[in-house]
Amino acid sequence: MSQSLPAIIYPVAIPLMGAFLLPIGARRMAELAGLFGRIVVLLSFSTSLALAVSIWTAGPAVSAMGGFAAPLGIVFYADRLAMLFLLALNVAVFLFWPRGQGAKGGPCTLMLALLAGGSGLILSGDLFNIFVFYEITAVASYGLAASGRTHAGFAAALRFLILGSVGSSLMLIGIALIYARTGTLNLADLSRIAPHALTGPVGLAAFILLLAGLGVKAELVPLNTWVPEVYGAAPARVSALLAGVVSKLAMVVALRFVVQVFPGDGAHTVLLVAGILGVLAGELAAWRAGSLMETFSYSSIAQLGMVALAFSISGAAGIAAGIALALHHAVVKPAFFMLAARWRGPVGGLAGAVKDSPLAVWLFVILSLSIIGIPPFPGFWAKFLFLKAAFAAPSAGVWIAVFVMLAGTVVEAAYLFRAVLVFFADGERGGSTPRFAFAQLAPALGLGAVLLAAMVFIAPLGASISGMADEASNAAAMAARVLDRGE
Amino acid sequence: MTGTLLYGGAIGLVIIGLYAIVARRHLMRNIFGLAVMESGVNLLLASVGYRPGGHAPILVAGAAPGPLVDPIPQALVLTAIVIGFGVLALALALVVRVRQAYGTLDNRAVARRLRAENGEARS
Amino acid sequence: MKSAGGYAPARIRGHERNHGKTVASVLFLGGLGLMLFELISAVPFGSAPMQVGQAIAGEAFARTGADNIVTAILLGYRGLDTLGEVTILFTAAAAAGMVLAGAGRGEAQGQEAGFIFRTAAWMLFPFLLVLGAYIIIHGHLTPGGGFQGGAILAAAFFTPLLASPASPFNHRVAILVEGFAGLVFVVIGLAGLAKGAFLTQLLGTGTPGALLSAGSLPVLYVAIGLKVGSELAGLMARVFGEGSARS
Amino acid sequence: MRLLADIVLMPLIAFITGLFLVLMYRRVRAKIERRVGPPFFQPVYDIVKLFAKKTQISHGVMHDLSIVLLLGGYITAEIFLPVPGFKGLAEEGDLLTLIYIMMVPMLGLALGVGSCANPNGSIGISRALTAMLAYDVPLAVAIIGATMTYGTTNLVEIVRIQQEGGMATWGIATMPLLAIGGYLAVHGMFGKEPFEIYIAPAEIATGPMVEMSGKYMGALFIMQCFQLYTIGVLYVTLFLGGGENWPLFLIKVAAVVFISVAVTNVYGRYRTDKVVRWMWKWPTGIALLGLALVMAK
Amino acid sequence: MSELDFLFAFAAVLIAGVMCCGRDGRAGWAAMAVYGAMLVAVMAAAGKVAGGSIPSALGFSVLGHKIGWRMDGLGWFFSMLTAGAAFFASWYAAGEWGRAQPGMKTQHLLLALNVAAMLLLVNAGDLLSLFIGWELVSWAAFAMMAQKGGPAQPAAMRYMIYALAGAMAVLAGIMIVHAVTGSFAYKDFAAAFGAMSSGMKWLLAGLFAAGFGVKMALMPFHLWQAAAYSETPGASSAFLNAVSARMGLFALILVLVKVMGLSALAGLHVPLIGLSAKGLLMWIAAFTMVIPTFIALMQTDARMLLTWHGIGQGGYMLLGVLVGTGLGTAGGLLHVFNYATYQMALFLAVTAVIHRTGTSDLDRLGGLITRMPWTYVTLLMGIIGLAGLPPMNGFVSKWMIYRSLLDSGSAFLLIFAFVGTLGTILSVYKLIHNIFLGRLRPQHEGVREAPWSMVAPMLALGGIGFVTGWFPGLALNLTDIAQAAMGAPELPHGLGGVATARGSLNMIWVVSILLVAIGFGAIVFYFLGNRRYEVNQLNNYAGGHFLSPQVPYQFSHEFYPGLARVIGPWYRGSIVRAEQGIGTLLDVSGDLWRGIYHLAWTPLYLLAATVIALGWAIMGGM
Repeated sequence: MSQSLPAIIYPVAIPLMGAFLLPIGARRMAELAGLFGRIVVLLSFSTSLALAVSIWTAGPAVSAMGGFAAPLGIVFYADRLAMLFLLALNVAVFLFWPRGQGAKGGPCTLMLALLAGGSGLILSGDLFNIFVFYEITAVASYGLAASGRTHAGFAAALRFLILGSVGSSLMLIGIALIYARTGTLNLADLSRIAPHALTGPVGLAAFILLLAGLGVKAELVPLNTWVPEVYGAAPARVSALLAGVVSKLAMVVALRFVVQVFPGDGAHTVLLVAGILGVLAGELAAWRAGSLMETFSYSSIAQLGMVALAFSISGAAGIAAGIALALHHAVVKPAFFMLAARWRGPVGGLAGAVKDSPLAVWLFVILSLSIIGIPPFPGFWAKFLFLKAAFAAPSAGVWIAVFVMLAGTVVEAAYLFRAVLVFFADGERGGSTPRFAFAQLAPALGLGAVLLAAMVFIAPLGASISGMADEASNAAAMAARVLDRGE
Repeated sequence: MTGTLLYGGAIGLVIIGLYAIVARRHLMRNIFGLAVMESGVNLLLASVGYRPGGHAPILVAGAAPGPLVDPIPQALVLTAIVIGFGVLALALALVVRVRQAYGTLDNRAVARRLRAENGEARS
Repeated sequence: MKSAGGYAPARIRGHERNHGKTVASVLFLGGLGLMLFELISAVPFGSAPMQVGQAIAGEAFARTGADNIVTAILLGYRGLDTLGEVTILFTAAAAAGMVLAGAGRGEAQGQEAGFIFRTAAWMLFPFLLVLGAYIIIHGHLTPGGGFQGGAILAAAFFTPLLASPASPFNHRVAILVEGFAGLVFVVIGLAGLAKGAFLTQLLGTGTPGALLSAGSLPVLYVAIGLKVGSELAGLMARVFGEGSARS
Repeated sequence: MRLLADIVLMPLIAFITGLFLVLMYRRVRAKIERRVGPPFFQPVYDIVKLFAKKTQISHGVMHDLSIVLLLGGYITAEIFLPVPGFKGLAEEGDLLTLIYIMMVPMLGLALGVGSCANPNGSIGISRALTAMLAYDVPLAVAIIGATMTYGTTNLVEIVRIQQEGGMATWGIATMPLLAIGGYLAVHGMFGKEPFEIYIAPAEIATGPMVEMSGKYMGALFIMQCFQLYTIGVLYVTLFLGGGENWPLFLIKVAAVVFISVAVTNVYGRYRTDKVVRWMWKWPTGIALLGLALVMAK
Repeated sequence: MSELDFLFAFAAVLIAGVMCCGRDGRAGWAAMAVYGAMLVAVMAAAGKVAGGSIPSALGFSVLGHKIGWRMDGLGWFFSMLTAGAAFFASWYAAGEWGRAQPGMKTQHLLLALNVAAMLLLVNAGDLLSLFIGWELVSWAAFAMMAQKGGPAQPAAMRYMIYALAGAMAVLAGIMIVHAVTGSFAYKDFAAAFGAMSSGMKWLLAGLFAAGFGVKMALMPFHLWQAAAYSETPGASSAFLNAVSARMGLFALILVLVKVMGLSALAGLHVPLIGLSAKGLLMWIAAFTMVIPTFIALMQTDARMLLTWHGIGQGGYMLLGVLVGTGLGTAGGLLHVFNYATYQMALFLAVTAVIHRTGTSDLDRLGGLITRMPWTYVTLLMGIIGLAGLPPMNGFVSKWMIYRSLLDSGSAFLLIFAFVGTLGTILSVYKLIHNIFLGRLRPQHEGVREAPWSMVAPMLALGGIGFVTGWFPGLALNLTDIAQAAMGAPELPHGLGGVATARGSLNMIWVVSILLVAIGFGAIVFYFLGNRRYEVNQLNNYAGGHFLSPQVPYQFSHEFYPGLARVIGPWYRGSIVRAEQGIGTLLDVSGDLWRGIYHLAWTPLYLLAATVIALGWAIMGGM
């Protein structure tokens, strides 16, 4: 059962209008830009919430743009998975709205553009349209990376741009290949044609090219060399947003491609290899990282490697695990980044931080315990789902994946608690570590509260995630919803 | 013959562009490489829609002059070109700022300065 | 190292080029080229299945009334792509503006162009305007459209700047036009909601071949043309570093 | 009632036999050194003289308690050691218990010497414990081998098994290698010449006995009697078929001690690590070989 | 609200209580009272748990899996141990020692957390709650070890890495079981284990043995325990030593013995050497008995010596349990109980010495018997128990383990056990000699006996050791309950000990006769001969050598020189080097990966990756 919901365009349209209007307003009242931006985000969030409620009740929404039926025009397809990440994006953008000196016109416009691009990316059901929205997100994130206006920010943004553009061009070649083979761009249509057109090496090559494009934002191994530079140079709020949510969107889009267009196990193997390399690279590099910020950059690579591993397991269980891991990382990592923003410099210099800012240190401990996966915390249940999915369909690759993931967790626990022990070390020169103003700590504390709430309501959360995963893994049903609308 | 020419040419452009990005250390050459690469990709995308003996997809007062070429790739190419342009403009702006900040456009030196500034202690 | 030419590229110590890297990149690129060629030629040239393309070519005129099917696709069937594309341009412009804001005078003021170019610039201005406007307005009939026309408009505004860098370029107006044009596009799209879905074509399809055919498509194209024109002009002016002080 | 008699008589018999063994030991040594040797009651005279000394120097409560622990330990050991006619408590505690009870006096002595705060004493005890580690390994192998063949650790049962078939079923007959390895270990336990490093008068002024004088020294003499008797009887019980009747039993115990004494007088003194290396090479090797044979069956 | 819920309630109330008002003086005594109440509650539950098990209200279902807690005999036994150990630790900490400590509130809190975590672990109802309890115990122990800062932190970090690696192995094992049987209940796992392929059995047995073995510091994973446990503050480290390492044993017993069954393990054969999985584990236990004991011999710090012995004694327990006969299992479990009593007494005594003299370095102590007699008595009773000599309870459980090894005909394992015991005797004598015997150091002249609040718990523990040594039947009744729950064969035993056809032990007679004999010895010694004349400790005869009161020389450094010369070369520390090898491997590969992110120009790697992937795809790599 699905519904036609034209209003599904609002999450994209509202921020877009806001983005267009903001520069006009910003010229006269610079500080108003921040406020106006937040109002637009709130508006977008509330509409998305309303849409989500209707989708939760009445099933996935399909909306053909311009009234042109599915295979011809562009279609928006929103199921519960898409709405979940849409809401997460809205919350993250609101939570990490630029503050202080960065809140002039430029970054706010880019933030709204990012929100519009991200929403479009997650909702769109058309291959080229996904590319366009992906490009919007990419350009917005290049701009935001440079929004710190520091020398390092510009250099990092430029290198990020070049890497991203190369990825995008490869993706475009991939789309050209797919269009050459199938003649259509609609995902649902593709999922019907793919079994006999895209199963050969050409299909797999197309997927690899697509993944090369998406991989840049989704921080897959060979493509994420920009991560430490950009997260180090960009303002912490931007890094939190990029690492926390935007990378997940790219991963979910990759999931859409895998589920709908490339269900063969060639694509799953590619994701598996990328995931394994990601976890390895992330954990080992983080082990040798100098400052906290660098550690978390590598750690986010590792976590996304784990999400890729989860998605590489075909079937609903793998997707459920992937969603759980992605959602958990989206809550924990931004908080880590906000903490790392204040605790810059090598970890050694933070001895005795527990005396200066006990709240921040205890939050750090709770977040570390959850990301490692200690039972009462939601992180454990995410890993639990992954292991359950992995062992349900054991193959040689999956065994390696499980080993790498578990070994990665041990390394992760090692470097996180190496830092915790430094915090608790009785630094004789107390008061030397930077203190936290409440405003800086507020988003991190908010995310911590969300984590604890998730810990308490783990049962209903788990049920809804697995429901989402079943719905998202059924390619044939999706195609039927989109194509056989009978208009 | 024209097919190999077109496809070969498009992919040649992509390769040249990539070579400029990958093998050269001067940032401006990298950005030019980017532009060349994107043009190559666009050419590839456009040439996918070719039909032997097809006419341009412009109707004359509603009537098609003959078998039409596939119009969709052309639409896609138009969008891709503008996207390429937007990214290029941003790249140029960033290059100007990097040039002012570091006084050089050698990406190796920029990378080293960037790492130093990011405060990554070489642990 | 300061050369008079403003942005002359600083000398890169090219001599100690990393030969290992060059060989590696050449090898990989050769491999990539061969593989891509083999992949793309899996579908022989010209015989790609024109499944959706054929369907659209057949019914485009009937449904949108636009002679130029590419415009029908651009603004009708795949209108959202175009909106996305315009947003990218807008975002890139905003980002560039932010990046370059406060870049200050930077290098020396570009010196005056030659006498012939200076006088010709002002003469060209009206012709470029007319040509740009024509291409935008006839977007749905003849090849071309909002983007191509907008580029010409931008050139129209930018050539006098090239001729005499000192001449003022009013950024505020550019941003104003940019914002409102974008807004028009989105508002028309939302208006379409009333008739079914986002970006449905309004104002019927009109008489085939006439200037006012294809309903709301030309309006959209005018909006795009203005937006692209103002954005490109503002962007190039800013990159050129001339009028950035006042933006 | 029978048990009360055993508890009183067995230590007494052990003490008296021990005196004879000490006398025999000193007489044999004298004969080998071509001198007459002490009179018959010399061991008794020594003990009485030491107890009658006027000044009994003590180094603290633990010094006294160690002597008490020493005597108590050996008396308990005797009660668990079946001899012809007297069964004592052998049924209640088996061979393993006996071995560990024999370690109690050794620990008591060590604590006493330690509390004398004399470094020579401490060095002596350190060497004594190292020597114990050395000879206990082959002893353990021998005992394990023996219990494996007999199938039980109940000493009374072991004696009965060995006496069933006369000489042929003696431990030494059924397990020659284990018996030899065991004997070499037992020789180390006696603490005489080649393995006497922990008394070494020249280097550490008689080691543990350096602070012992008067009745402390007397108690050590008594310990020596008990020690010779207990070890001899243990070996006899395990490998020489135990005592059918008293005269034969005494002859066997005397034989065991005699051979060891005879060998002792010929050797000088091994260094501590030499003791350990020798003990862990030859006796352990032989015993392990024997054990392998036993396990093979 | 079953007894188990009372137990959990007590633990929770305690944590809350210490959290809010842990600062004032009386908190220590209040904590002690609560632990006492817990102990009583557990003892009261003995009747109910003997037959079946006590369900608990605590339990929730998440992601479709029901998680619950249940106390059976085995859980009851280990809960009793935990409560008892916590009682004595808090009694010790409540006194003057606690007041002298800097962060006492945190210590009380961490002790309470550890107890709560252990209760959750030992009363787990299914594999998932077992894992949850397991993780909580590891992290609570980590917090307890790292609280003192300074050298404790690297030791705690090393522990955490080992513990987490073990936990991950356990998690993998649990998930494999879930994949095969579809549920986490023990009985499903037990039922399905028989039908599994031998490869799968080996994998599961290996994962669980390794995972739980890490906590028990079995041979290859033993490097972390000595440093970690000795760096913890006094009372908590006594608690950790007595009980925390035994959680590993509990889990091993639960999974390997109770669920998988020893017969199944015996069925699995190592291809080359004719050893079965059970045999392999027994040999690991044997090596864990001997090698750590001889490492302990060479230690110069009292706490390190004792913790190394803790690892060694773990080997005895596991060996006893693995023998599988009624006698062996009872011996193993009794050894757990005995070990807890004497190890805790020893550690509290050493802490008292540290409290008074400030150091636990054996080369800087000596002659304290004159200053701290009661601590000496406790240490004496402790080392007699640790060495396994008759009057104390240590001897009973060791005798039972030897007896069971003899019955099962494994002679060479018995030789290892004997050598382990001999090594223990040597090293415990070194401990008591270097601290209490020998010459008193000048700086320790003013040392006074430890305060009564510290001596009382020590003596009580020593007393328990003596009483259960004299009447082992009391302790054997406790282990019977655990044995029944474990499914091991029943052991007929009287109050005095065990009477089997092939050799019996009646400790009542043995200890009584020993006491009578000592009485007789005392009569002989005190009444025959003249009165004793006590001399100052330093007035010694040295045969005219260097010795004089002005030049005190305590023979303590390198206490067994002869032995050291023989076994010295064996201490190559090959396992330590293996551990360091893994460490450097991690660092090198870390630098390698980090290097990639520090390259000047990275698109080349993107290109390379894409080309390789395309090549693989085109080569038909479906």
